[in-house]
Amino acid sequence: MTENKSKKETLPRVGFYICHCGSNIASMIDVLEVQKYAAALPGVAVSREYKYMCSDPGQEMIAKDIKEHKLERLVVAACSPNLHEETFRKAAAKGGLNPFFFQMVNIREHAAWVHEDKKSATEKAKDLARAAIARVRFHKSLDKKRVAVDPNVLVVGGGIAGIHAALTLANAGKKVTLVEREATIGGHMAAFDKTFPTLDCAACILTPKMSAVKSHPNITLWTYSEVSKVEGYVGNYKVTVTRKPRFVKEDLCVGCMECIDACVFKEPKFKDKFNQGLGKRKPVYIDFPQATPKVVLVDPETCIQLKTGKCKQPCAAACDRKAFDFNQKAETKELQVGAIVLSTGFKTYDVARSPQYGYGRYPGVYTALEVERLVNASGPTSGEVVLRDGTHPKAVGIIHCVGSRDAKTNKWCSRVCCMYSLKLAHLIKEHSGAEVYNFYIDMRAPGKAYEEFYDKLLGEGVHFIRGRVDEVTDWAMTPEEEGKLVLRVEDTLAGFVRRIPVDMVVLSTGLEPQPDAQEVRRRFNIGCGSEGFFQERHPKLAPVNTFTDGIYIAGACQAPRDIPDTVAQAGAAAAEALSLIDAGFVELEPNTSHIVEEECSGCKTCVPLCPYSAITFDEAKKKATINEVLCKGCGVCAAACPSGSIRQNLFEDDEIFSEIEGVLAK
Amino acid sequence: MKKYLYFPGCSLKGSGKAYEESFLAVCKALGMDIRELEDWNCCGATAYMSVEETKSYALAGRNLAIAEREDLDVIAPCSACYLVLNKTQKALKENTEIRRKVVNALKAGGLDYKGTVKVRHPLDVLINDVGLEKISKLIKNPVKGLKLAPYYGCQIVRPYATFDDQHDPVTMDKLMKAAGAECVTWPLKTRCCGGSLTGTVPEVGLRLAYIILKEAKKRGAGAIVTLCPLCQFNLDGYQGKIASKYESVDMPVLYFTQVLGLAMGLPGSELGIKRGIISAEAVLAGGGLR
Amino acid sequence: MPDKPKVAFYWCASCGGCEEAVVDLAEDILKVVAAVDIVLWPVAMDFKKEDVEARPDKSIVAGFINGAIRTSEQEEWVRLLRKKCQVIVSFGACANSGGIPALANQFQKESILKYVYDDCPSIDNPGKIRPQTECVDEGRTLTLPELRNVVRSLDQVIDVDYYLPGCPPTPKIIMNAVLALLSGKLPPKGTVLSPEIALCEECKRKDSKPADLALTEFKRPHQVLIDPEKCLLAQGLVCMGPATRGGCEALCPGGNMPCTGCFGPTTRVKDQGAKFVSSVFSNIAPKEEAEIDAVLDGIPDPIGTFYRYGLSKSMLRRKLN
Amino acid sequence: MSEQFEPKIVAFFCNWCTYTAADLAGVSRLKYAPNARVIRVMCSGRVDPQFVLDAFAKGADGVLLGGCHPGDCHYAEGNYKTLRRMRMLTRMLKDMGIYDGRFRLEWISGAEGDKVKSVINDMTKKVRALGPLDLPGKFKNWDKEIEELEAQVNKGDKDKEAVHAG
Repeated sequence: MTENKSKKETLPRVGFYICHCGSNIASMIDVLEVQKYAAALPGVAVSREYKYMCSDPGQEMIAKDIKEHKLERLVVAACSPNLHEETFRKAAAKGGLNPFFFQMVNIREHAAWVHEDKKSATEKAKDLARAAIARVRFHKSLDKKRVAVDPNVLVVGGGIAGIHAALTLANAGKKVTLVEREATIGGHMAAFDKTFPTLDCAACILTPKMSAVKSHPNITLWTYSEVSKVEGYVGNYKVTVTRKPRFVKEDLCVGCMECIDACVFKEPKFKDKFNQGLGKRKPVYIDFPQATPKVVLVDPETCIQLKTGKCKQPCAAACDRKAFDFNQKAETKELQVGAIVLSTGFKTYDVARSPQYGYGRYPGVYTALEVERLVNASGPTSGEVVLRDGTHPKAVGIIHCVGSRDAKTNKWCSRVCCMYSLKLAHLIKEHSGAEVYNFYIDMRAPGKAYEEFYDKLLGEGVHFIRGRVDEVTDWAMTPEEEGKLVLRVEDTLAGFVRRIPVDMVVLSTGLEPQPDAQEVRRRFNIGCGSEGFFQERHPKLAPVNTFTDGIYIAGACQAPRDIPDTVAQAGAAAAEALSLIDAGFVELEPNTSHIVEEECSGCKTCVPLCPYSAITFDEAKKKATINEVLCKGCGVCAAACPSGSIRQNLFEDDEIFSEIEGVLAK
Repeated sequence: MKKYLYFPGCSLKGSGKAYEESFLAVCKALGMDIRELEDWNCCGATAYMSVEETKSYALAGRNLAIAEREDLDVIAPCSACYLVLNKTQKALKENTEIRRKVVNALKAGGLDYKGTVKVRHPLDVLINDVGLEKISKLIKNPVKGLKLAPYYGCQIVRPYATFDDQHDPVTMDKLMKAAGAECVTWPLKTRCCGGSLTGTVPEVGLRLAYIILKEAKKRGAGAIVTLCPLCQFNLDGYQGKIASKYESVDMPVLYFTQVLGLAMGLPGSELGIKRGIISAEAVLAGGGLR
Repeated sequence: MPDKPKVAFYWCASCGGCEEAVVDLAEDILKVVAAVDIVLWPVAMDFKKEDVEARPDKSIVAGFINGAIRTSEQEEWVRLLRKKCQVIVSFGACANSGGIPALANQFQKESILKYVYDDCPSIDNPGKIRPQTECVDEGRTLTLPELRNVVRSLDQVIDVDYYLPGCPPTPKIIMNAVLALLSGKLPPKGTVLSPEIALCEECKRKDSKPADLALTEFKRPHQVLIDPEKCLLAQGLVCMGPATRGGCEALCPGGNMPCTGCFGPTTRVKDQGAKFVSSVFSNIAPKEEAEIDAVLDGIPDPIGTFYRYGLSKSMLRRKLN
Repeated sequence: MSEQFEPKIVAFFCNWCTYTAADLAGVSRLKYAPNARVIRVMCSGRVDPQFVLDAFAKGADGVLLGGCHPGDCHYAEGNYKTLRRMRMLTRMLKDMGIYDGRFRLEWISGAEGDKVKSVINDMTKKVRALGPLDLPGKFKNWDKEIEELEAQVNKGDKDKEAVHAG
């Protein structure tokens, strides 16, 4: 009936621009042919090609044309809109055209780069151009909505990344809430003894930052807590945090630890997580002396009072500040923040997946993290390298790439193992004087002063054997091997199989995403890469941004990463958050939906479809309405409205129908 | 209770007779409904594969085809049979070309094969179908004081580790502990016993067998317990030669089914205890048995 | 006295209900008859084709044509009327969008003929004789119209000026149309002479519709005792109301029957069935494919349900083969 | 050279997962068939079944709809709405003679550039095997049956005009 009526009306004047992108596009698409083709399409007033449309001269050309040729619409065929849509909208605005009278055609990522036949790639480019030109006619003049940004920030994860990000933001005068799942901040770094390659003591450089967090007036520190819910949108997030009960009042405890001495368990009896189970703790405990906050907690799994309710509670008695509260319950808190920094860290590879290395079967086999505690002055052995059987190792073998660079387990290089293996080699030698053998595939020491550190160890007489260890066994073939752990390995430099007898084996485990990375990313509505680490918005140009505005990532939750890089990234994430906050407002894409009141029959179909409760039913008018600030522009309601009474800006039916016709019409 | 078909293969009818006797006796004692596969033929063993691939698959495939008519799981106690039948099963599933040829060959013999048969090992069935709980209940006569070195050999965990760990298998250990025995921990559970090399390149084969025996002894085992007729044959049968070439080890090599049978109170005579070349009498007596 | 404006009524593939609708104008029809000169109305008066052909072109003010177009004869007639009439009004669902006859677009012509003349249990046709478009009998050539393979809406054959929706159109909207014509106050060409708002707007059950239907099953009217007050969709019945143009004042829901969509979609919607599917099924309860399918099974004949009156004007027009 | 049929596939990709995956495929220089024409929507939930029908009616041989994996929708649940609608649409298409393979719904996350490649290649191959759908052509053919008569009538008019002229 009224179909395609608009076609017969006089068409708005379209300017079409196609980009060579150097040779990126031009090498696979006949740019001139497309430019000529577009020139002949109805409504096209100007059609040009240019080497780099995104360059200043390119944008200038557009702005100039808009004025001179009275262009009413703009189409640019170049790269992905995810990259340069904003650029060309600005160019349009410069020329005095509403930026939304613009449509971008992706002929680089979606054509030039993925096809091998120039002819068909060019045809595709024509089709896409034709569709955009057909569609842009229906575009309307739109404005971006501005919404204020809440200046407060949430940092999730209190490892070195979270600590650094929180301090950076707090020092800039922002109110920061730092949420940490464990009872103390510090993360993995707090468990380390020294840090490579400088060998400065981890505690010495970390603890000042930890206490700075605790004492900073702008930082609220919530440990033993987890984010359970995130609502809202960039600049205006509502976050729900669950605080697990410590059974000790945080504000009253001063960390004197007299309760620990008083506990009915005279001796520490339970595996102590912080020391990787090498040490023992009591039901009432504190992870380590510098734990922050320095507040004890009670473990409900092992505390007699909490398990049976029948305990004399000497701990509580010993506390003159009456900090104990065995009835403490988990509490939920709500926060309003404008930006969120995720620095949830990593998990080390589970060595049970590599049974050939005998972990759990041979007491002499350790994971790298265990050894970190073993060589640590404040560790269970006070830094003395003592094996589980009480003996001191004379020879130690360090196996690199356990759970890294391996088709059977994890394909990726964990990036830190070579360096921390060198560090451990040095420390073990230093602490025990043992012979140390490193079994590596390739030695990767690409950081500042890293290669030099490797040299230094070569000088120290640490042995390096290039080859992936096949198995660790206690089967002795020779008298020398008796009572030893034997590492069987092909020495790929010497070209034969060797058996190296040692007393201690260290498995340099790789880094993996946190086991709950998937739930976490869903909670924060961001993506994960195929290996399970958080997905950055762009691998090179937006490494700490995510696809959800206002949510940034830092540290090893994004990929395996060492301390210097992690801290640098945390700074970057903080800076991104600051630039968002200090702008004071965000401009929201105007691709929201709206209901044409006089067309709405009030059938309510759309109301339950909106995940953001942006659609409400006006009982007085008996019609539905959309709150365009809450609307995030998915368009589900527009697709569902049975009487076609909902329009989504930039994705109106006419626009999409004409785009469909456009790609197909020949 | 589930029904099974039993594929003996040549060994259990010959050198591994004791394995068959003890295996069937144990099944009987456990009340398992198990029946020998009718008209079965040689599995082709591991050697044939490398000579005549397709034919070897057809040879083994015939057994699968016969089994499929009954639609029951097949238990293959011999490691070689177990491996070959599984390999064939896999090849027929994944390689359409081979399946076409083999099925044609079978058709010529009035048979067909869809690929539904499951080939299983006694350990798998005892642990996962019967269950340790039930077995423990039937242990009338635990073999206290018997210290065993459980030896699995290469074929049931390589290349397919379907029911146990490839590097450190434990199912047999569990059964032996249930039987009241003590198990030494040792790293050679799946190391090569010498296989056919004992016959072809004795200097190598004997050495490999010797390594196993010696290590078991060193770890204080009174006997090796195994599940593979060839391993049993190598380790038990060549001890004389080994004694003359290296040293006398004098280590009885039993089948796990024998130990299980004894623990369940079955008479040694039904379990072929006496068939071993190195007599187990002494150790078993030490274990307070018979 | 100047002669009264001439009007013509014609019917194509239709049930006669639209003719009834005209009669249903009751005493109003007298006004109409008084105001106009009816020059063609096969159901009521005896005019022949020659009579119409004899009239000068455009001499008839308005032609009201109901029924879908599926034979050559209907095409001849409507083309003729197009010539003789100033204004052609597509009258009723069948003319507008094919209506019930258009459900035949789910079948090939041959399969229909085969059933009707060979297979139908009530047929006695041993010679398997089929009607011929032309046969010679005693030297005289007899002809029959050709049955087309595609059932068409009126506007798929001739140019149409206005549309009166409904199966049949209600007296009220007919009267409004006639008065508009007589008064000469005509809306733009192509207008559908009925409100542009969906039926829910005028449905008495509207307020009883919950926002979130989250349906777990669909029922058919004969399977349930229908609550006379409550929204029919909320009762798990397929009510096309939300995707159907209003104007009938929700007659069917008023009569305790779900809307089946005879007024067609609003002008903003191109394909009534697809749009209805988009709306109702977005919101059914299950998330797993199997569970979703179980709910969909409650609708054994989707095409017949969602395109009951509109298959000719659906985007796909007919079953491919 | 032999002219093999090149199907036209219209692909509706959601901005956050599948469109991004297609960008990733590009950045990774994966090579795939040039038959798909991508139309970007913010969420697969924006895709109205009318769009799919229209694409076929306007000449598409296949229609591909790409969204985030269930549970991963950038808009929480949009893809479930898509799934439900499209399950029904698929049934309707079948009833109208457009069979499986011509319309396809795929979940492709932003990290699955390789899946964009494999899906488009696979669909191109399968639709090529199905042959052209060409609804526009079919519509023309269907209407041939009424053209003859139309021509006669028009001719009739011409004759008259001639007479008047004479």
